Amino acid sequence: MIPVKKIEIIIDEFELPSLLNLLDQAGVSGYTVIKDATGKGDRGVRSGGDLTRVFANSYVLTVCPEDKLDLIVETIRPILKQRGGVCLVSEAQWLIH
Amino acid sequence: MIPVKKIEIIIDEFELPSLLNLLDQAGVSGYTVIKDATGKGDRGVRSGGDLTRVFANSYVLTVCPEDKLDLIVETIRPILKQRGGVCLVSEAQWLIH
Amino acid sequence: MIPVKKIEIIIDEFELPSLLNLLDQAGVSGYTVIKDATGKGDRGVRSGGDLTRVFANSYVLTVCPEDKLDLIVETIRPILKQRGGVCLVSEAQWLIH
Amino acid sequence: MDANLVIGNFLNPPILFFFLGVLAVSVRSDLEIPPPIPKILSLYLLFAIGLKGGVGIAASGLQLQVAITLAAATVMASVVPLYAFFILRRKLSVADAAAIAATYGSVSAVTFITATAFLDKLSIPYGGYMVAAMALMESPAIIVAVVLYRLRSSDRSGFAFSWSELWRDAFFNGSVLLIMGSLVIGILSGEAGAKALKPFTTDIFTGVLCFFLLDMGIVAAKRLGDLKKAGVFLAGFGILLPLVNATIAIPLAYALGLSQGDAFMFTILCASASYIAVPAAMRLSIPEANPSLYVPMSLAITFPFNIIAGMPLYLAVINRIWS
Amino acid sequence: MDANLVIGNFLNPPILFFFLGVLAVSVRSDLEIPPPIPKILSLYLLFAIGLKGGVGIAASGLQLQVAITLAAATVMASVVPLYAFFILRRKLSVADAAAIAATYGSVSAVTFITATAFLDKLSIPYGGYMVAAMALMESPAIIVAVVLYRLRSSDRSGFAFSWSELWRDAFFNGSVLLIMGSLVIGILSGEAGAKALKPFTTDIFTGVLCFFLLDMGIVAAKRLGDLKKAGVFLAGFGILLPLVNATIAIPLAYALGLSQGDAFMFTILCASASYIAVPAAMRLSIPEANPSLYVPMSLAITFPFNIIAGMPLYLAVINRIWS
Amino acid sequence: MDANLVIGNFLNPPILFFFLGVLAVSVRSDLEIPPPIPKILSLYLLFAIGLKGGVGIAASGLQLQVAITLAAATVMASVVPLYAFFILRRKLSVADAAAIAATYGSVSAVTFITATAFLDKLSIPYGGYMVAAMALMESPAIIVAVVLYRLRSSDRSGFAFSWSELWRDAFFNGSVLLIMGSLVIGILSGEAGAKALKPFTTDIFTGVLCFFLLDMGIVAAKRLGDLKKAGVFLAGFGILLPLVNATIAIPLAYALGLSQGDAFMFTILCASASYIAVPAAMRLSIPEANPSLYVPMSLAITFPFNIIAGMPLYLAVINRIWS
Ligand SMILES: Nc1ncnc2c1ncn2[C@@H]1O[C@H](COP(=O)(O)O)[C@@H](O)[C@H]1O
Ligand SMILES: Nc1ncnc2c1ncn2[C@@H]1O[C@H](COP(=O)(O)O)[C@@H](O)[C@H]1O
Ligand SMILES: Nc1ncnc2c1ncn2[C@@H]1O[C@H](COP(=O)(O)O)[C@@H](O)[C@H]1O
Ligand code: NA
Ligand code: NA
Ligand code: NA
Repeated sequence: MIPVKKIEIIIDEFELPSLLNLLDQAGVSGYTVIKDATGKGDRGVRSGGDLTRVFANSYVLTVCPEDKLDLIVETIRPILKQRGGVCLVSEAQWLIH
Repeated sequence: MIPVKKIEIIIDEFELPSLLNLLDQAGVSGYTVIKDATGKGDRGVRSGGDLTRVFANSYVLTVCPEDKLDLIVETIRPILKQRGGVCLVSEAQWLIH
Repeated sequence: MIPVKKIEIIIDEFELPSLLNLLDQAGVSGYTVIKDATGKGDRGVRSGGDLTRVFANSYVLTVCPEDKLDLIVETIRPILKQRGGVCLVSEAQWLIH
Repeated sequence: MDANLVIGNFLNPPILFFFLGVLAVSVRSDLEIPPPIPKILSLYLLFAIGLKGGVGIAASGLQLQVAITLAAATVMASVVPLYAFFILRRKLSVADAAAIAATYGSVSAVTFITATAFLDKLSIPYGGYMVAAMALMESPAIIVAVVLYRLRSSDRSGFAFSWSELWRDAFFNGSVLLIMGSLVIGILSGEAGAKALKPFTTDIFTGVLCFFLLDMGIVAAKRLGDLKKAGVFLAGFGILLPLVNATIAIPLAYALGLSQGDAFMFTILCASASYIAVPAAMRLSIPEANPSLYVPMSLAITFPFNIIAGMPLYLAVINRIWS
Repeated sequence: MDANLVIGNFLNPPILFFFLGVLAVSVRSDLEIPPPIPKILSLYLLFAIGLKGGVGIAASGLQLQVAITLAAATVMASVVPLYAFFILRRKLSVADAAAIAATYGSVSAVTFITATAFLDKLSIPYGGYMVAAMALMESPAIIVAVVLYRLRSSDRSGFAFSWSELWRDAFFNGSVLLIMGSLVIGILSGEAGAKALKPFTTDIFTGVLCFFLLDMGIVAAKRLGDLKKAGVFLAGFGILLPLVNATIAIPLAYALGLSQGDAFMFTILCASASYIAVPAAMRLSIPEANPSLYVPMSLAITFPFNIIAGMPLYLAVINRIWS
Repeated sequence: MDANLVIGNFLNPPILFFFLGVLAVSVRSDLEIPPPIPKILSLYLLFAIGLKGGVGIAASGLQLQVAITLAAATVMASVVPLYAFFILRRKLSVADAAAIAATYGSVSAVTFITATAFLDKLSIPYGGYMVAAMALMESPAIIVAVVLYRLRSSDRSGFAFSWSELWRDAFFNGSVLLIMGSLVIGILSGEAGAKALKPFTTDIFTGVLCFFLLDMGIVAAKRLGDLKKAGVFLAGFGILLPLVNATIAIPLAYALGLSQGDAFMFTILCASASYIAVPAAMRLSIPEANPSLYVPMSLAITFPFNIIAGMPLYLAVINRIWS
């Protein structure tokens, strides 16, 4: 097992394609997405999207080596600033198989 | 980035409205919900809900500053005690944007 | 609250029954599953499954006491090796209720 | 018991699809109707049966007979959970006994709907107001069971109990509201509305029912495993109580002067057990009760028993008594 | 205003199901149509209305009249957001004013569809090409509003804006593409295609619409709460602007020589506000605008107003002028 | 090749909706059929085609001819993967060659269904037992391919392989079970069942098929990108192998004395490639094989080729030979 950084992002479903693009640009080795999240934050309740997807969130998890963290965080910071959302970073161990 | 506490709760979908109410009362700044989780625990397999939503779980994530943790945990403890479910707390860094 | 290990696994939806079987064998006290995850990794983009479930991921979370970690990790390592997927381990506190 | 009825029922596509679902589970096939499709199919069935009932009432008008039948239905839905509770208390905790009593006092809309398909196939008419009877029978058992539970149970740990929540849940849960709403809309919109909606509510109805019963077969077969823990007492209860209820319902229907079709529908309502509305209500009002008992009992024992053996049996008895 | 029209509209099943949805929310029932079913129902409605329109065009052919009407529709869809914007700017930021202007300049397919059901019930014919008018009216308002926004707004923080993205989103968003595609397929496949598809696109149409409006009632009632923040100005705007638009549309339709049915459809298009295509486009092009304003305005105020009061009102006025 | 057939096929609504789906992806529209709707549409199609087949068999009875045709279908489904495997081995690993061989040996139910719509439009009859042929052809190729893989591959890292799992998966996967089950139910429930189900299984069938092919167009166009990696060899294989299979199937059908409609359905079965049942089976039995090869080949090359060019081509050849 090797130590890694776990980055969790909650963002509007609409911004998901842009965010994944940015992650790719920052050179992440992969990511996992769970759509259909709902929630509440500074912009009020986001009750999920059906007819209009405007109020739906997505949850994105990406894991990277420690030395890539800064690059990734700085790459995604502007989109969070402009479009809202949350980003959390924590420590984890990656199982090598 | 500032250090925060990450609280993850897995609870019956039925109890979700009560739980979110309690979180609001405890003054969280926000939360994220993923419905349609399934699982297994002390009360056996919970295979998810369709016709009867009785066996469906929800996953709730809420992030708070360290000094709010105790209040939140004590607010939600009774509902977990009576209705079942799991609560995990871990360390994380919140990206300020 | 007691310290525990949090194990997160992302695996092909097809392998989910086998994985949960292995977790049961390793004696976990429970787990939580979120189906319908998508993602990208060594095997390319996995865009989720509809007609053919071949490209769908699942997210599995299981929490265990520290002393069980090794057993669990070694039990699931072979399936990740052969079928792909990701396993992360991190620290958490379990709320006793 | 008329063998033709049994065989005819067996060869009815909806029943055959129920068996196909059971077969799928027993050969461990991956056949499944993914969520939330079963939910929407059940909403469709409630919608369609409500409208049909409303149109039926609009056509026939409301007579005294109808009012009496609806009153009798409400009474049965309140009395069944009482005796069910005291039988169940011999073996079970107060919470579990109350929850199962509510389950059997209330009704199963899908059993009702399958019964309408059964009658349709035999060209036996029934009154649209029986749909109103069904809607009226959903809630009383919930109230009765919760009252029993609150009277008999000492353990009331922590959480505040709200009677107003309970009433709301009993009378305005999704199923009740959709059936009642569709019924009223069926009455209000009359002939013209009925004609515009017929292709959706009537023509494709049997096909949707087949699809839905395929899913019911899968779900029932999966839940059957849970029942091993429940034991013989509860499995037996799941078959005997419907028979007891039918034994009360048939003479009562006769005494009330119901037609054969209406008597049959009345009987199937009394004999059926809820697995959608009641479990939800119990989870909120009697959280100590174990849903792994009351859900599989009604879903995996009573529902199949009623649609396979119960329907032809009840009708055969009714045919004999009425003729 | 003709009382029969109002009552007739009220007793139409789709409208009644809309009220049932509102009722469900107001009694806090758990009745809901689970996602993604509402989405698929809306796709079905677009598909069916597009095909019907195409078949209608194939049957009648395209005349000069049609081309003029389509041009007028496009002009209205471009002009409405202009005056809407300057009215809204009195109280709102550039971003919010532009987004709401786009919402009201564009059209609501579901309002259009509900209006076709209203006409069908009254046996008033309308031309298939009105579907094309609807499709043409979806996009211009988006473009106009974004141009206004970019001219008037100073704050352009960071992210690159792409005109080509905007055009694509305006003209090839899912709704526009599906209606237009179905319309063209309806034209191409002609008589034979129409016959094969009729049971799906026409016969069960009203039933599906009822189901969909049940969901719309639920969603509209839920969103109504958001509007408390928005205040009286926006709520009033959501009713007055449709009336203003209709006041322009009706004489224009008369001047263009449209039939009563076509004039009514033209009016309802001008009076309706988008809540599917435009919110999505605004989120991408004017992210500063607050969706908690423009979504509930069109969904919880203008949509109910149009289908309940607007439809009989517009038709009564048209009937009086044309006769 | 008859130009009328080609054009007639092109103007068939289901085919046109397939193109609409392709168009949506190529203009990067957000049009999509959200999961799990495509899944349920495919279940509906299997259900409907199974019932129709069963009713057809019940009406015509089972003759020797039928048994011979079913045997021939099974043989073809076992032989195609053999020669496909050895062709593919020239360029690919054992695992990939075996998985693709299974894909092309098995059949595509949606291609079959689209072909029935094609025949229906031309009023050419075909036997209900061809549905049984389809169901029988799903599984043998899976078994043959796995046997080839296990004989030829040395690398068997770790995980236990279970033949019983494989057999279960091959013969009781969801598609096979639903078709076979519906077929049997169609036979058992006979005339009366057929009549009750007709509005659901037959009348709305074409409409649902259009919707489903819209989704297929979207999915196929999206998957086409994956094929760039696969290269010209595999793309060519995806077109040439169906042609080879058809070249064997047509004379065989002639020799067996099939009618033109049955010969056409037999040919389309041999020429089609699976993308639902086989990928699932391969993922379990040959995990080393890369699904990014076999899924897009059948979905984005062979499926469109068959429904656009293959159907009129095969029928033109059959018309010439039979007349
Ligand atoms: N404190 C929090 N904990 C967990 N999730 C949050 C929190 N704050 C915001 N979120 C999530 O992030 C989404 C966007 O937040 P915001 O941009 O602040 O409206 C919300 O809808 C939530 O899903
Ligand atoms: N050890 C565990 N790890 C992860 N999730 C768990 C664990 N135990 C329970 N859960 C989740 O919490 C739900 C309720 O647990 P319980 O109340 O113990 O039945 C289960 O259905 C699981 O989804
Ligand atoms: N670096 C990563 N961060 C988060 N999720 C990942 C990462 N790499 C892979 N995954 C997930 O694991 C799945 C399987 O990965 P793989 O076996 O590498 O193709 C992917 O589809 C992703 O959902
Ligand atoms: Na009952
Ligand atoms: Na408008
Ligand atoms: Na084949």
